[in-house]
Amino acid sequence: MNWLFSHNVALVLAIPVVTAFVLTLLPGYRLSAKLNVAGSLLTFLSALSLFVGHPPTNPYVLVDDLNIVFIVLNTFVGFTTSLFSMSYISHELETGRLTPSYLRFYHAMYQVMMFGMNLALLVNNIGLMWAAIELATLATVLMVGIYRTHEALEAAWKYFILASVGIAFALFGTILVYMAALPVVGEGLRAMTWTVLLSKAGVFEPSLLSLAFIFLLLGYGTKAGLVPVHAWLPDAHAEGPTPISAVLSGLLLNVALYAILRFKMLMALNHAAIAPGPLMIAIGLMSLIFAAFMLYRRRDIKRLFAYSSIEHMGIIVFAFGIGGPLANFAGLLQMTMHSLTKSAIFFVVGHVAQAKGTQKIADIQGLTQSHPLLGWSLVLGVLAIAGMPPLGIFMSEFLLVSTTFARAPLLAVLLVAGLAVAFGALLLRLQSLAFGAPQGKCAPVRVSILPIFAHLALVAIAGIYLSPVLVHWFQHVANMLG
Amino acid sequence: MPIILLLSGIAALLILALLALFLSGRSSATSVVYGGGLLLSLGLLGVGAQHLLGNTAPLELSLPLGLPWIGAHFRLDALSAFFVVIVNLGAAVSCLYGLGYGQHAEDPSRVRPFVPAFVAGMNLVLLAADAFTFLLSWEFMSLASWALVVAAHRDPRSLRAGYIYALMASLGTFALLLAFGLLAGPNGSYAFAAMRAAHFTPAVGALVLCLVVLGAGSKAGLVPLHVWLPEAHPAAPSHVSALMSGVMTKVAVYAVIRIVFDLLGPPHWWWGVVLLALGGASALMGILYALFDADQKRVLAFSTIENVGFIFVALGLALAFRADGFQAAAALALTAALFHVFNHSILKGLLFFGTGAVQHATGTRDMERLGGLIHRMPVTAFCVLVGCVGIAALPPLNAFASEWLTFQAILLSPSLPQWGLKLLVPAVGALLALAVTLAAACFVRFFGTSFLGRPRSEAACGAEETDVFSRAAMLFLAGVAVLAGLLPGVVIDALGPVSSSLIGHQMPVQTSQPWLSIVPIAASRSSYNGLLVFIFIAMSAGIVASTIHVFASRRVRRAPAWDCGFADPNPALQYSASSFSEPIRRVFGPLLFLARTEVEIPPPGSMGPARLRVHLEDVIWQRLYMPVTGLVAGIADRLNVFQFLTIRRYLSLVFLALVSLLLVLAIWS
Amino acid sequence: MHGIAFDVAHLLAGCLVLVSFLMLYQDRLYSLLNTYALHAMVLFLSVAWQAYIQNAPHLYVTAGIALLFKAIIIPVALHRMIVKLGIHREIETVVGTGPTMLAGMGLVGLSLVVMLHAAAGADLMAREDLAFALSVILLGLLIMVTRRNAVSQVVGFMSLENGLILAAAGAKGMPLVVEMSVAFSILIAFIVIGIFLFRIRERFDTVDVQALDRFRGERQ
Amino acid sequence: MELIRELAVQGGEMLLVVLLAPLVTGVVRKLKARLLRREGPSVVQPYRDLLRLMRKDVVLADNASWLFRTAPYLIFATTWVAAALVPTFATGLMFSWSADLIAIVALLGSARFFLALAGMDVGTSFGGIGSSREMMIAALAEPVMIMIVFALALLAGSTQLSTIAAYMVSPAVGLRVTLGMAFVSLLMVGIAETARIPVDNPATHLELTMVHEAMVLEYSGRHLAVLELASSLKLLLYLSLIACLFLPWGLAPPDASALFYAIGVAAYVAKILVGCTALSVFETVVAKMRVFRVPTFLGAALMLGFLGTLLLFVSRGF
Repeated sequence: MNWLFSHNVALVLAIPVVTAFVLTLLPGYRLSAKLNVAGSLLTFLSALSLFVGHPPTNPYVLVDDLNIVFIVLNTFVGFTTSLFSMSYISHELETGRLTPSYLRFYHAMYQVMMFGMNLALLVNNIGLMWAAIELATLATVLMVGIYRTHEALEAAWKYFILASVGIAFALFGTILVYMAALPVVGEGLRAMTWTVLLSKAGVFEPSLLSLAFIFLLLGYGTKAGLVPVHAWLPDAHAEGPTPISAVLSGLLLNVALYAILRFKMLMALNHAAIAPGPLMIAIGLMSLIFAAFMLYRRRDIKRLFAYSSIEHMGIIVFAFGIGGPLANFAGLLQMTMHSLTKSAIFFVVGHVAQAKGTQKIADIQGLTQSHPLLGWSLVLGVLAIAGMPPLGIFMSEFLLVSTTFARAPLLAVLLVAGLAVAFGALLLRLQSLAFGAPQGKCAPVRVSILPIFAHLALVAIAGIYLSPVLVHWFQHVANMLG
Repeated sequence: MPIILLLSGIAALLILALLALFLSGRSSATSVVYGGGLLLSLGLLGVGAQHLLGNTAPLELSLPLGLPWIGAHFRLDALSAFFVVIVNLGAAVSCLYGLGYGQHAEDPSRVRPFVPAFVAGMNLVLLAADAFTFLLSWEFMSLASWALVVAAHRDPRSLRAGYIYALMASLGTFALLLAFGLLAGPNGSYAFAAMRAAHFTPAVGALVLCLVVLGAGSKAGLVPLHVWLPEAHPAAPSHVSALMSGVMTKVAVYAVIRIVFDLLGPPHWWWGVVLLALGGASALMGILYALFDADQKRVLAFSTIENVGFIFVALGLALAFRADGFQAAAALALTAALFHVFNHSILKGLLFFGTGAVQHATGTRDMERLGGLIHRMPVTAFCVLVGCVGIAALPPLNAFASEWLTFQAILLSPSLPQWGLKLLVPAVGALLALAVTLAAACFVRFFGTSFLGRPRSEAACGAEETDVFSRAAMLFLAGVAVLAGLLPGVVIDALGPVSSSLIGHQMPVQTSQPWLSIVPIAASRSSYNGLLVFIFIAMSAGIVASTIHVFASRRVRRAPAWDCGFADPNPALQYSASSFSEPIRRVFGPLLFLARTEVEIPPPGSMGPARLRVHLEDVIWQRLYMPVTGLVAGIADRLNVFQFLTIRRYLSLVFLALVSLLLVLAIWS
Repeated sequence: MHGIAFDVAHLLAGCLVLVSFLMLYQDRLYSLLNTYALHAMVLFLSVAWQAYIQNAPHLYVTAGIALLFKAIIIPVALHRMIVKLGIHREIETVVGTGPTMLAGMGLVGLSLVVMLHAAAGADLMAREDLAFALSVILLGLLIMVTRRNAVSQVVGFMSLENGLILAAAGAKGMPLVVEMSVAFSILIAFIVIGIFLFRIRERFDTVDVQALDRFRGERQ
Repeated sequence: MELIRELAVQGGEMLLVVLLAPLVTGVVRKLKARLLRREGPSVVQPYRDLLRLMRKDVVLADNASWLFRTAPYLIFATTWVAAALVPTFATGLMFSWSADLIAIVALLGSARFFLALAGMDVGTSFGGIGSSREMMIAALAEPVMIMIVFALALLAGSTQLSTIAAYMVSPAVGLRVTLGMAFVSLLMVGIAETARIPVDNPATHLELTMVHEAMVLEYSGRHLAVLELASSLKLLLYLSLIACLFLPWGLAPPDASALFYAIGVAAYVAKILVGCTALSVFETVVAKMRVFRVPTFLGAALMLGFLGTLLLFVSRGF
């Protein structure tokens, strides 16, 4: 048992790698899909064991309240998504959109991506974190292009180019942080070790740190899909396979945000440096309002929800920008709820697209009648993402709006305006998707109910009751974020 | 203990909703759901009434739900107890009606699960004692009712109604959310108790008042926030329309009272002005809209707006009196408002049930295609007649008593020191009088065109009397309306605890008055006795009728109508709903609706028909709402370009962002 | 000694910026590639010099990568690709070279302003290095933005990345520099291969990224 | 004993008004005829008409409903109760407090409501015309009434007619502009409500501008009789309302001796006769106006009432 607790971090990282290797060797997609699920499940279990106990912080890995929540969420959604992708992929094979050889590649890449994200969340070194995030990004790039249609390749290409620029910015930011730390901490690895940086951040060269933060915000912000560096996100979500869209929205954005948060904590400690809050507030509001208006003219269902992801990233960044225990709590909660809800929505949407044979919103109507299960879970999911009670996001938005209004009324008004506009668009599309007389092709599909319902149930419970353990973590992290 | 009972009842309602989900498709579902709903809401009604009449101290309860570090607080005091009674009375009767009507509502499986959920949501709003629980239940209530509005999902009109409704509802919720954010302060003391303890600057108070009027007013249907109401209420099945129109609007009134009278502390006199102005405008505009509409349910929805306006006027008076320290007058006005809340919930339920029965019998809600139903559906006709007399505020029925009290309160206004109020209140009083008589005209039109005269369509000819459950529900409500009209003192005394808990003063006990008459201030000043008036009318009518029948003739001959000699065989020739409202349209139309009438008279000698066209324009929708939608659409179109840029352009965006941030940095340091 | 070391480093970094300007000026693919090779050479020199003065042997690896991979392999590969794809030689620059140069000036000025008082604390050499690196990065981005042709955009990206390596090398005793340069080389390889892999020549009859838009979703 | 006396007085009052009502109609008709140099029917003609109508059969339209048959009695009863609640020859009658001025107005409202419904019951175009116009006029007249009530209640501090009348005779009330304005607007409302010239013409059936008569067009026999009686009761009610509000002299105080009651009755009859004369003179000299001029007519009344109230504020300086 103790062995487990001293090695579970290693397990969380090792299991995906091993699975990836095996998957590359393994022919036959059924088995590999099952193995994919098994690997993700094992990763999730070992991540759970982190709650009970984990190895002490060392220069390479770090487990604290901030990332433990992320890592567990990450592995959980990874697991449910692998479940979903099992049924999804089999359907893709039947329709011949994918060939088994691609599937082998797909599953391997899935594990590589999971490894990259877990690594990014766990490492104690900003350089390694950078490398890990890039690894995850490249893996997703390859998977986005997997259909090899014109649109898919174009989306992948765009993603690739923009992401590379983001990578470059992030790296430059990292170098700048190192330079800022250099005089204080001294040369070598220590100057890149997170915990060390955190302990000394107060006396870093402030203006260098400010410059670094700008590059990091833009660099990692590209991954997080913040306006104006969001451009890759909608197409990548729309053209890639749906499990990848779910993972992108549910996980990769969170990991990028995690990186931004880490560096915000540094900035918060250094009072002479430029205040990160206003920047994040501005970018967050911009993303929120821009995405809210973009929702209205969407004709592709997956692109629609991709934009809603941008909108929520905006809200979250805004929340952390506002800062303070309440807003940070709201931001963390919103982050968790969003990744659960949005991935559930993408599960549903994937099945819907398979059932209707199209992603065009105009061709999909009356789902609650033609596919009651899918239709009503879509209704539930969209209401959840639009912040309707009694679902989780309502609580976070309640906290965020009320606390913002008490502190900066004008910002709160803008926030509310954005939320209202987004709600209008989402509801408009929801009604046309879920209600009305069904039309077009209505093929039955094997719905993988478990992941959808697991996510929605969690969201529904969280809206009414948050377990004190979770609350304690969130509050602690909220105070860490300052 | 009672509060635990209430909460468990609400939980049971939610379970019932889930049960309805699983039962959907079974034949027994309707009876199970509505029967269960009936019993549960009766239980809740009993508990609430017991607490209200028992006049016991407020009960508190907090559960480890909702916001983690605050928990979910629940509180049952006189105010919430009174509204619990209102809500569950309406809910119980609606369920009774639903037992019959529920079967032949289209697609009942989309209605059943949400009715108990809706009722549960409304009850939760009344019990909630912290901002989060309140808003959660508030929005849940809106959500459930939205689902009920779009139940007839194949009809694009009901989808449109649902869209507008949900949009306005969430806007209202946001407004309330902001208000609570202001009340809770930056460190988030969301419990109502904390808000009561806090003190607010006048600016904060003013802002909160405006936000509450925006939030709860839009739910209650105050002009100009009413646009969703006439769309949404008719779209739902009739027993739900009754709930939405008769009960949910009252929950909104509850929200206003709770926040403005309870949480916000001592008021300023001009707060009253806001409510008075909005209420007066709603009363007049609402009833005028109703007069010019031919759809039965829309007429009822608009008349709801009128009554809500009435209630808000009374509330505004109460605020003004309270601000100037006239506690007795404030108690009178508040009691009038609450009494009217009760009356309107009863009457509006009754009328919506009636239209539901008519719609089921004839398949239409269009008055121009109805007529003569009094012969085919006597019971329904009688109940609806009672409802019409009541809602037109005619003695001796109940709504007259409450409006009479309101006028008594208005007559006390000259003692107010502020000149603004001195001049405003009489004007509002005249406005209300106008609204009341217009309401009488409106419901003469309503009843006259749909139940009297000759049938205007085949469907109206073949109408059948509705089922026994619906009849029972309507007869019950009619009975309650008559009783409350004859013995208003009982209701007023029941309302005593509410006003004393909110204002610290209550009206004199009425049931101890001689002959059970009601005396708001002093017998020398004014008094009214519905019971005696009713007895006199009954007696004198009886005496006259019997004497004539005994001493003079009692013979009756049937003959075709005389009509000054023009016997017109064609029912289309009788006065239609639109022609009935023509004189009033002539008076108010051009001013408030930009009404234009075009008359085409064919040239002499040609046999072509003459045509008369009337154009009414909903000024509020055109001038207030269309611009906003246009704006959103315009911005969406402009921004949509960003979906179609080339990679290079996106890179330029990144580049610009970077450069501008660097500039910021350069300037900052 | 130190003075000389500083001057040389300064000189080399300055040269890098100069070469970036040269690239900005080029409007033919071949000459752009050649200039890029020169850029890589200068990078090689400055990294090597940093390795020498910081006596950090691992930086020689980075320098070697710069020399071999960037100065030789990539340009050659791109050469062949251009031939293969038979891209016409002209670069469609979006705006004329004149304004581009002016913008470049502005960017260099901006980066100097930002960096010089930003890094007031850091030691002199690192500061200069960072200033030049930042300007190289900005210029690279400017090249990407002002070129329509995918290959020239790739070249721009590579020059941007050279700036990164310059900064990394300039950071005293920075770990992982080698790994980063390797990672970036892989990244660039990916991009270059990507142009092959996606067979842009076959799929889209030109590598002009504008042509890609025809297949962007929501248009049809 | 006391109770019985009170009951007797109250009952006597009710009888008095119902007996006096046809006479008023008769007197007005006679006077108008004489003013037009016609002989005119005798003063008691209305009584004869009523008795004749009562003895005739009722001819019901084929599709007339139960509402059509019960409405006349309801209308009559409501009007009668309303009239009985207005102090005629004595204040503080037994049940006078069971409804104040607002309630009395509202009672007339219910009567009108049922009359309008009855007009629509048979489903003829004339009935519809009558009802819709009646409701329109009423809608405009009601606010005026409320303004008058407002002004009086402000002065007397009560809406109770007996109290107001007592206040009016008391020295507290001087000659006020407000009272004058209220008086005029009350006259105008009364004319509109009782369907007299220039708002409506009670003497004709065959005019497209008729209002009241159009509603009762389908009625015959005893129903018509009751309705006629009700309308003349309404006329009497307004006359006695004006009398008790603006010339309340000679009203017997509560539980006064028989002598006082006798004086009261005499004074009352005298006032009514004066009112009749004034009305008939007025009706002879003015011409009937188009129906759609009525709003302006009543709007003027409303302005007067409102102005009166405002002036009251100024003069009393609340």
